[in-house]
Amino acid sequence: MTGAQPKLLRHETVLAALTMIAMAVLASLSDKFFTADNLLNQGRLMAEVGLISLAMTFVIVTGGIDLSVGSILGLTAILLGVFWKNLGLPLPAAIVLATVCGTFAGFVNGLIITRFGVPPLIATLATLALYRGLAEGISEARSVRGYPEWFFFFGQGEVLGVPFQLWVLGLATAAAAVILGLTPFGRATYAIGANEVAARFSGIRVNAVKLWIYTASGFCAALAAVIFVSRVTTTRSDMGTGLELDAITAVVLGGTSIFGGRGTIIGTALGLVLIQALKNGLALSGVKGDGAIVVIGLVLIGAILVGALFDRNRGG
Amino acid sequence: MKKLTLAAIVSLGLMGGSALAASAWTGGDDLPTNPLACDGTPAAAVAKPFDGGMPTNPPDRKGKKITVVDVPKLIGIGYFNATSKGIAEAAAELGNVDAKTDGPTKANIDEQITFIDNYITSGVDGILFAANDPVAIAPVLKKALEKGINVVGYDANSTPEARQWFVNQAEFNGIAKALVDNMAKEAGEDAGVAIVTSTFTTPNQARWIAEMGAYAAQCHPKMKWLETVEAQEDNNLSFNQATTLINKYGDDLKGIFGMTSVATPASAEAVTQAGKCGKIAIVGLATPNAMKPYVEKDCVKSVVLWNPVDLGYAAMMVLRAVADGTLQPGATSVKAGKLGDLQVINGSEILLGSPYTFTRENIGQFDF
Amino acid sequence: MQAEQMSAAAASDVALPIALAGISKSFAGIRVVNDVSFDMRPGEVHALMGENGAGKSTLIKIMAGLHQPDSGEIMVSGKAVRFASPREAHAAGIATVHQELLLFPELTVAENIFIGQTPKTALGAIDWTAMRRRARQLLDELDSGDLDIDQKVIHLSVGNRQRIEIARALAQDARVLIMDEPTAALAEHDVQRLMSIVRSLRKRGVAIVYVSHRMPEIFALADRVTVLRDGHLVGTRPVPEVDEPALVSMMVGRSIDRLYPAKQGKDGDVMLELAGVCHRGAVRDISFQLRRGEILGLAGLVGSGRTETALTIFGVTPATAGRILIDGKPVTIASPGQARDLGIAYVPEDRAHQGLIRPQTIEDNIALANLGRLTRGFFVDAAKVAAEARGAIARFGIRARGPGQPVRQLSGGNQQKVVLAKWLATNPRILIMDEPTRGIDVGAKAEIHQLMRKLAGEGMAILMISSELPEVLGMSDRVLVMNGGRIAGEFDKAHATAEAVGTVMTRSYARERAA
Amino acid sequence: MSSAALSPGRSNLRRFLTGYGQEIVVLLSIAALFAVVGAVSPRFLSDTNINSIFAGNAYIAIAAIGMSMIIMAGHIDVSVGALIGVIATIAGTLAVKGYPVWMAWSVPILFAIAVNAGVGTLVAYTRIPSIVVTLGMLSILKGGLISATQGEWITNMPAEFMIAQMRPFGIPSAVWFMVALTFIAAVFLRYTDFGRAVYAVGGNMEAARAAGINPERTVIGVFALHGLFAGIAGILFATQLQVIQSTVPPNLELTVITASVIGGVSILGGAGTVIGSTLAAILFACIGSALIFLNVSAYWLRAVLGLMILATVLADMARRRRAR
Repeated sequence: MTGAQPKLLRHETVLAALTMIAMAVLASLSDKFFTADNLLNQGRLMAEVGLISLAMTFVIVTGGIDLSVGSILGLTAILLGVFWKNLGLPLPAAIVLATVCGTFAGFVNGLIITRFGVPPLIATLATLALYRGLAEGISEARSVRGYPEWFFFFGQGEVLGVPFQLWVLGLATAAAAVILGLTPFGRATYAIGANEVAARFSGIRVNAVKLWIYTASGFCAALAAVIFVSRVTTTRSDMGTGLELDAITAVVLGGTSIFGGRGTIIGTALGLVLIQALKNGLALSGVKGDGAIVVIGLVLIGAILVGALFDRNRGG
Repeated sequence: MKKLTLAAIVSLGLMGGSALAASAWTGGDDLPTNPLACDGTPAAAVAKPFDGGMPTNPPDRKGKKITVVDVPKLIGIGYFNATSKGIAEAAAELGNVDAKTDGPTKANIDEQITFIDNYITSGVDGILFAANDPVAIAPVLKKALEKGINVVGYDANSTPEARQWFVNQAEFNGIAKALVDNMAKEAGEDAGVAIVTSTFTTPNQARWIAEMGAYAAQCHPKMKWLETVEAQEDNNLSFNQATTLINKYGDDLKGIFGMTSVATPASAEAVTQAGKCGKIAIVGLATPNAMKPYVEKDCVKSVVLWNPVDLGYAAMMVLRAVADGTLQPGATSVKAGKLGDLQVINGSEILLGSPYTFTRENIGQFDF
Repeated sequence: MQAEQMSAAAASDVALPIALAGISKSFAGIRVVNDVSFDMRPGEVHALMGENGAGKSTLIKIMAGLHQPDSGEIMVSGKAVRFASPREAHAAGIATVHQELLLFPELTVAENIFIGQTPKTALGAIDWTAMRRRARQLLDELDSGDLDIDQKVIHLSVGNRQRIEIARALAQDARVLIMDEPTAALAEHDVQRLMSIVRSLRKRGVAIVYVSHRMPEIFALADRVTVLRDGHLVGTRPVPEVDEPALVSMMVGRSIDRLYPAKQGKDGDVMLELAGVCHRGAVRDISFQLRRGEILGLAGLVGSGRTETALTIFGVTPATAGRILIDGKPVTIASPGQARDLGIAYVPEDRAHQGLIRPQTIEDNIALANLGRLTRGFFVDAAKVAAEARGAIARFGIRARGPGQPVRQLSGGNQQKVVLAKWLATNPRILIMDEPTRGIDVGAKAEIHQLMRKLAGEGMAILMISSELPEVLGMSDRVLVMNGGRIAGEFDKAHATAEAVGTVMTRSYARERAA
Repeated sequence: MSSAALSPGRSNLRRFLTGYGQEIVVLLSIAALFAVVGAVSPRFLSDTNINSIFAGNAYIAIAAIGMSMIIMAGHIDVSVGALIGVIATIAGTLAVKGYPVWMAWSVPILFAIAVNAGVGTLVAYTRIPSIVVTLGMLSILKGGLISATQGEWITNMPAEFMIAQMRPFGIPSAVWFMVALTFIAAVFLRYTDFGRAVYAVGGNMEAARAAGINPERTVIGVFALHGLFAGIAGILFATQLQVIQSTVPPNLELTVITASVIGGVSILGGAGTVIGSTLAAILFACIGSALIFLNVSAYWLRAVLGLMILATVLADMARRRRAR
């Protein structure tokens, strides 16, 4: 990897510079932006998308995509509520069981993709509808509320002055970066994305790796669901709608190639931070939400364009 | 082809199975209902102590210029355009308020929370909101109160302790009574009726539907509830759903309730295009501008709604009163500019008035 | 050095279908083609030879209009031209049969032949009836009446695809046909068929640029031969005036004396044994033994079950019946990972697709099959990976900037060495090599042959699959011939002659095709 | 490679079945749906209901035609829903402001063509994956639309503007458009060089270049054409009802992409037909309507829909596996 690394990191360098510039501009536009309070709070808000983006990076590096994560989040949230309220399970058991179910939903995605050979885009397009439908059907549109106070710690609590979920996100990011960058599993992930057949012929257990990754994607979505429910103190079947596009945007902005084989967790983290900073900073500077959406669209195209031009100038 | 046939059989079987499990009455929530009396005698008002929240150490804002942000459920629909207009109107009238509206482009609890959070950080003096979910929005509103920000809700409430006051456009049971009474009048006591709503998770709509069921059971027991369909806040989907209902039930369908300002005009359009004007009654909540063509063609006889411009106006006035300290817990009424005195109910709610019924005669006078 | 050639070209300029004079071309500052002159006479087969990287590909791409020369002149029928695009080259009557067979898998045979120049009706719409009729006609002329013109190309074999490319060139009324290594991916039978097609084209007056590494074909087909080395023209000679050693030394700049190294040492114990192994219909009841230190050749036509047998041993398509024994002990092999852990290595036939992750670096590729060994704790040990790659570069003589160079930038021979290095790093005891020297120039080919012999001498058991009969006969200690998914014959070194092996390979060809 | 596939003497029927497998599957599903639902509830088969199923969803089918071409060419467009919203708003605004009706129809279509040609240029020449460009475009169009309109509804459009509500020969004009455009697109793709170039570029870009096709121009052309179809879809969408919402129709892009894919367009490019995508759009519309007719609990509606999509996909996969 040593040889390829400078090349892989080139996009990340551009992105880091861009993020820095954006931060500086936003800080100059609003004195409320660059305060510890605000930044920590933004960390709290981006934890759910962040967790999902981490797993999404793996998925996209293998050349796949997972559109069902938002629906898995919704399904897990609903199950958490139903297990606790309707089945009367103790809350910790309900949390664990719901997380297991969400993880299983990801596992099913993986099975459809590896066993039946359905292209990931189509498989998860179908489960996007299916899982959301299950959430709606199981909940019958009823919200579950009234969770005990201790449960809110996951979404609203702080440890050493830093929001709890930011610790989770930080640890998960570090773990994901290490797994993707430094372990045999990470190597296998890149190899599958760059050339699946050659990876299989090299003794990589391609289907097993993919199954793990889609399962992990389900797990991350489930984890995000628990944090989300704890943060907003209620469960609804429409939770997490559209989250998949946010996560994909962050990953792609982070330089991961949508064709697979290329991408880093650092890039994804930078992509996440840049998007969140833009949303927040622009709002604080008095730009309305719809304006911020336009800016994010322009930044996405612009950043990838700049990265592509850099690549072109280097390679003959 | 074998597997295909199998897949087809499985899916159809599944559809059949779900069909058996279907219940006719859907869409309401499971909270207790409180139907009004059939003849409209107001229920005895139960005096309730103030149950709203209070900001922590708010600065003295009396008479000073304040910045206010209005975060509705979503932006880009006629209804919240109208409330936003009312807020701007009130702000202009007061002269010492700097108000703007900003919010998510879809009715999404998470995005709404993020918007409010950002405005807390940017340091506004007051927040007006219409909640996508009463519970989900509570933590961030409490945070606003802790930062000394005045918080007033309108249209869709949060849990009481998370805001100071809530401007209630009309009580759920009042709306339900108006809708069901109008339907019974137009379509007949034993009419078969269907409902087009946004989603089953939208709290206000779910509440109204529950109250309508309860009220009809009590006062119009012969009314047949055929079906409730979801149509998001989407014009074309609402139209398609309403059309399907018309085709499905044929002459058994005598009336359609539109539960949102999107569903009602789309349902009216469906009835018009199906050539069923006068055969199928449309009763629902809607803004007058969207309904004018149908009311003028006499396809729709009555549209129920409070005046959303007034609702926004009142919310702004209440917020100013709270900031100035003129509205204190325990008050029984509040002065709201051109609307006069508004009554305090349920401890910390301010009632805009009874719902308004637009008809062919008066609809021309409204423009929102 | 080619003065007389040049003057001859100048004299009959007008008649020449294409003549290149003093062509140079650089990429990113590196001169790939340097002052090369080259011409074609009508109805001749002109072989273009040179090691990989000698500039052959660039030269033919210039003729085909895919690249524009930096300097020099292209004359078509005596007129100076400049091709801005392949379309203009087509219009000038120059067609190419590409090595990578540029076809559209989801389109039909007929459409693949005519795409870009479809027959039109009076209304300007594509005339499918005429197109299918003419496609039928063209294929019949190519003695390929067995091809279904409405078949999607995705279902066709390499040999059939190539005939479609040739038909496409004919459809363009090409007067110059460039064939880039047309036999590299063909089985022996298809090679014969191709050569007869080339001869018939020559009779029709088509000038054929024939790029190939295979000496027998050159001597059987070509009228003249041009050799390039390092972007320079070494010379153009009439074929009757040169012999194989002369051509080889023109290409590599030195002489290579022994193409096939002799066996060293003796065979040892049985290492791999197959007993009645089957995989669906492709591999039927295969039984054989492979000994330590032995190179066992597996001959047969493409589709005869050779590669399929290798894939079954390697666990890509696990056996559906029969037993596989290693060191006499029965084993189950359900995945390539298991095969690797049992000491089996497989160098696949399709390097770009199955052998390498081309965008990744040399060290990444080598590490991929050895991740279990190259770790410290849970992590990949970057130092070990780099050391491993450096060792391989030195040991196999891989010409590269360093372990961090992406393999797609390497030449075919060096890429093949990376694949070999990857698998030898797993310390295999059984090495399966599928077309080990396909598309590799003479120099690298000899190096790989030497290496195979050396590995066998060290006690490795090697199973070699090859479509090149000389290679099979030259390298193998024993030859198995496959036909229709079965082993149809076995020859020891002494009895393995081209005639004997060839007969068994093609014996029941008609039956196989019907299957 | 099945033996039958190689034998030159195989029947035309078999060739037809393998060539149009997915289209036939979808068609059979529609037929099965009509048979079953019609048996349960005869009103489902009434001409008014069939008319409304087709008319109400024609714009999705038309957008799916363009999307199919994009996917065949090896690309994708996730911004089509937003584009349709923008087109509808521009058209409605022009109509209300009193511009002639032909302008209110054509200007937004030209706008859509221009926008998509721009996207196509970016995709073709910078080699940025189309999903990235259109993901960005989605944000820009969506945010831009709301900024410009603030969600103000458009009402009181002149009657002659409402093209989707016209009923030549008793059949809604949207249905005419759907049928005609599908037919034209199918003929165009089959009988013109550009149409074949779309398949060629999607199937093998380098081969296309070598065959004298200009892949960049083809990609730009396909995007522009997609803009044309999206534009027409947008006009029908705008004129279906008396109100234009001036927002982005939710999830429209997913519906359109799903229709293309279920209709047999290979997500890998190079294969598929527009007839398939139109049939798939009709199938979805039928399912949506049938679920109401079958009294499927509205809560479970989406789950059933998801399951049916999954069943179709798995059946297709099984069919392809057998064909191999």
